[in-house]
Amino acid sequence: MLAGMVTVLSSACLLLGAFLIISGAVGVLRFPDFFTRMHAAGVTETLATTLILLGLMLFAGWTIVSFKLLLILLFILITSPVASHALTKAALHGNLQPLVNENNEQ
Amino acid sequence: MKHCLSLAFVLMVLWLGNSGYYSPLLLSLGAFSVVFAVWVSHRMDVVDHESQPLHLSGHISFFYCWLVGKIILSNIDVVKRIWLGNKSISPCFARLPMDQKTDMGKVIYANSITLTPGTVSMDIENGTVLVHALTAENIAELKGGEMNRRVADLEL
Amino acid sequence: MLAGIYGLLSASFFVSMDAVDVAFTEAAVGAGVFPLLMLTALTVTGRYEQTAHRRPRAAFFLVLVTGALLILGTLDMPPFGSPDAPAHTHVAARYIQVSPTEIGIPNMVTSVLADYRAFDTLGEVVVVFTAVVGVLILLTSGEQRQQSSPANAVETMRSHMILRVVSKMLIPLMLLFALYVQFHGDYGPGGGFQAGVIFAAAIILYAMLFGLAKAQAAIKPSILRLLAAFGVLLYGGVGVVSFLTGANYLDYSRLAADPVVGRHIGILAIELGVGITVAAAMILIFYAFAGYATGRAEAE
Amino acid sequence: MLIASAVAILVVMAMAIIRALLGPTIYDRILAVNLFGTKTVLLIAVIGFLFGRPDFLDIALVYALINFISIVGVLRYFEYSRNEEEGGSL
Repeated sequence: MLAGMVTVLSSACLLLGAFLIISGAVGVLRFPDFFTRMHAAGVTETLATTLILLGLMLFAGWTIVSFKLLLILLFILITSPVASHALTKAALHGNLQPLVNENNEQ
Repeated sequence: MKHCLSLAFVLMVLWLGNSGYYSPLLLSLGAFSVVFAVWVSHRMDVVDHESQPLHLSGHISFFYCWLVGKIILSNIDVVKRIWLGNKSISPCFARLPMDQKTDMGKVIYANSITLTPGTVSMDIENGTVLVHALTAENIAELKGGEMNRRVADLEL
Repeated sequence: MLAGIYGLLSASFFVSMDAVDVAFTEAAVGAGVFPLLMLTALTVTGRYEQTAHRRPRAAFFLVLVTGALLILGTLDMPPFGSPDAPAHTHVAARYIQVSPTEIGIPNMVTSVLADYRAFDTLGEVVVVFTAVVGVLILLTSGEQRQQSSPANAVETMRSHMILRVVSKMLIPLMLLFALYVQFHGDYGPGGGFQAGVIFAAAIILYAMLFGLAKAQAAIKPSILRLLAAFGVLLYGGVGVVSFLTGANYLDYSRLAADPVVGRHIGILAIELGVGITVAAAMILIFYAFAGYATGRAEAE
Repeated sequence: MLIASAVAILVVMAMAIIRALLGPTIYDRILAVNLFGTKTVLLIAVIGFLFGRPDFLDIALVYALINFISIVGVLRYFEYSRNEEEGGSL
C-alpha cells in the first residue's frame, strides 16, 4: 500500500517535471528576446529539475543514490541562478537592449 | 579556524555520503582527501565567513521554505504565460533598493530573485539591484519588499 | 568571429550528444575533458583571430603550432574513454571473464586500463606530460612579461560579487569531489584522468575569478612542474618496483603477499600518478595560455 | 514514467539546440548551451535508473560541475575579448 503510494507519487513528480521542462523549452523558443527567454529557462531549472530529481529520489528510497541525487539537486539550485545572473549581466554590459513594453515605461 | 573545521565537517559528510565503501583503506584515503582539500582551499584563501556562512545558519531554513512556496507559485504563473503566448507578457525592468549590509546577504537576495522564475537580477550596484521581470506585477511584488526584508533579517 | 563561436557551440553539442549516446562509465572523461578542451581551444582560437590581423607572422605561426600541439596531445584522452575502441574489442572477452577474480575490484574498466593495458596507459600519461613540456617551452620563452598586474585581479574580483561568493563555497567541494573520484576509480566510474581534470577545473575556475596572480601564488607553477614529472615517475616507479620483486614490468601481483591485494595497491598507485600528472598538466597549460594572454595584452 | 521523462528531456534538448542555432545573439546561444548542459545532467540521472546503473550519478555530478565552469569560462572570455576590442577602437 505504502509502496504503491510512493510509486504513484514519484511517477506524478516525474510526469509533472517532464511537462514543466517542455513548457520551459517552449518558452525559450517562443519568447521574443533574450531576457524573456531567461525567465523561461528559469522554469526548467528550478521546479522542473527539482520535481524530476525528487521523483527519482522517491524511486530510489533511502540509499546513497538518493544522497547523490540530493547533491546534484543542491548543486543545480546553487549554480543555475549564478549562471543566469552572470549571463544577464554579461548581456547587459554587452549593450543588449531589453525589450520593454511601452505601457510599462516609467 | 572555525571556518576550516566547518568546511572539514562538510567535506567529511560529503565523502561518507558519496562513498558507500567503508573499508579502512578508503576511510584513511578519505581522511587524507579532506585534509588535503581543506589545505588547498586555505592556501587559496577561500575559507572564510563568506564560504562558510555559520552566522546565518539558524534562520535560513525557514527562509528557504518560504522561498520554495514562492518558486512554485511563480513557476505556475510563468508556465501559464508561456502557453498563452507573447501577448500575455509585458517585460520591464526596475532598480530596487537592497537593505542587506553584507555581501553574503546581497548574494542571497539576488539569487533568490533569480531563482524565482519571472524575475532575474541583472546587476548589483551601490546597494541596488537591477531586476528584469516578465510582467509588471512581478516587479510590483518585489517592490512590496517582503523578500528584501526577509533576507535582511537573516543577517542578524 | 561569430562563425568560430557557432562552430564551437555545435561541436560541443555533438560532444555532449556523443557522451550521452555512449552512456558508459568512462563517458565521464568525454563529458569532462571536452568542455574544458573547448575552453582552452577557444582561448587559442580567440588569440589566433585577434593576432591574425594585428601581429606579425611569427606570432601567428607560434599560436598555430601551439594549438596543433595542444590538440595533438589531448586527442589522446578521448580514445581512453570510448568503449568500442578497436584495442578493447578482441581481448575484451578474456578481460571480462577473469578480471573480477584476478584483481578483485568491481570496476572492470579500471582494471583493464590500469593493469592489463598498463603500458598503453603509461604511454598516454607520458604523452600528456610531453604536451605540457611542449606548451611550456613554446609559450613561456618570454616569461619576463608574464607578471600580470594586480589591478587586473582586483577588478575581476570586485565585478562579480555573486560569482565570487558562490565559487568560494563550491571550490573546496570540487576539490574533494576530484579526490573522491580519484580514489573510487576502483569501484565506480572514475580514476586518475577524470580526477585530474576535475581538480584542474576547480583551480582554473579560481584563476578565472580571482586572477592569475593569486592562483599562481596559491598553487605555484614550479611545484606543478615537479608534480607533473612526479606523476609519471610514480607510474614508472611502480613498474620498477614490481620489476625488482621479480615480476614483469608493471605486473603488480608481487607487491603484496596476496596477488589480488598487490594488484589493487599497484592500481591505486598508478592511478594516483595519472591523476597528479593530468591535474598538474592541465593547470600548467592553463597558466601558460592565460599568462601569455595577459603578457601580450600589456605589451600592446 | 522513466521513459516518458527521458523522452521529454530529449525533446527539450532538441529544442535547446534549435534555439542555439537560431541565435540571434551570442547570449541566446550560451543560454541554450547552459540549458542543454543542465538537461544533460538530468538525462544522465534518468538513464542511470533506466539501465539500473545508479553509479551514473557520479558522471551527472561531474557534468554539472564542468557545465558550470565552462559557462563561467565562456563568459569571462567574452568580457575579456570585448574589453580588448573597446581598447583597440578607442
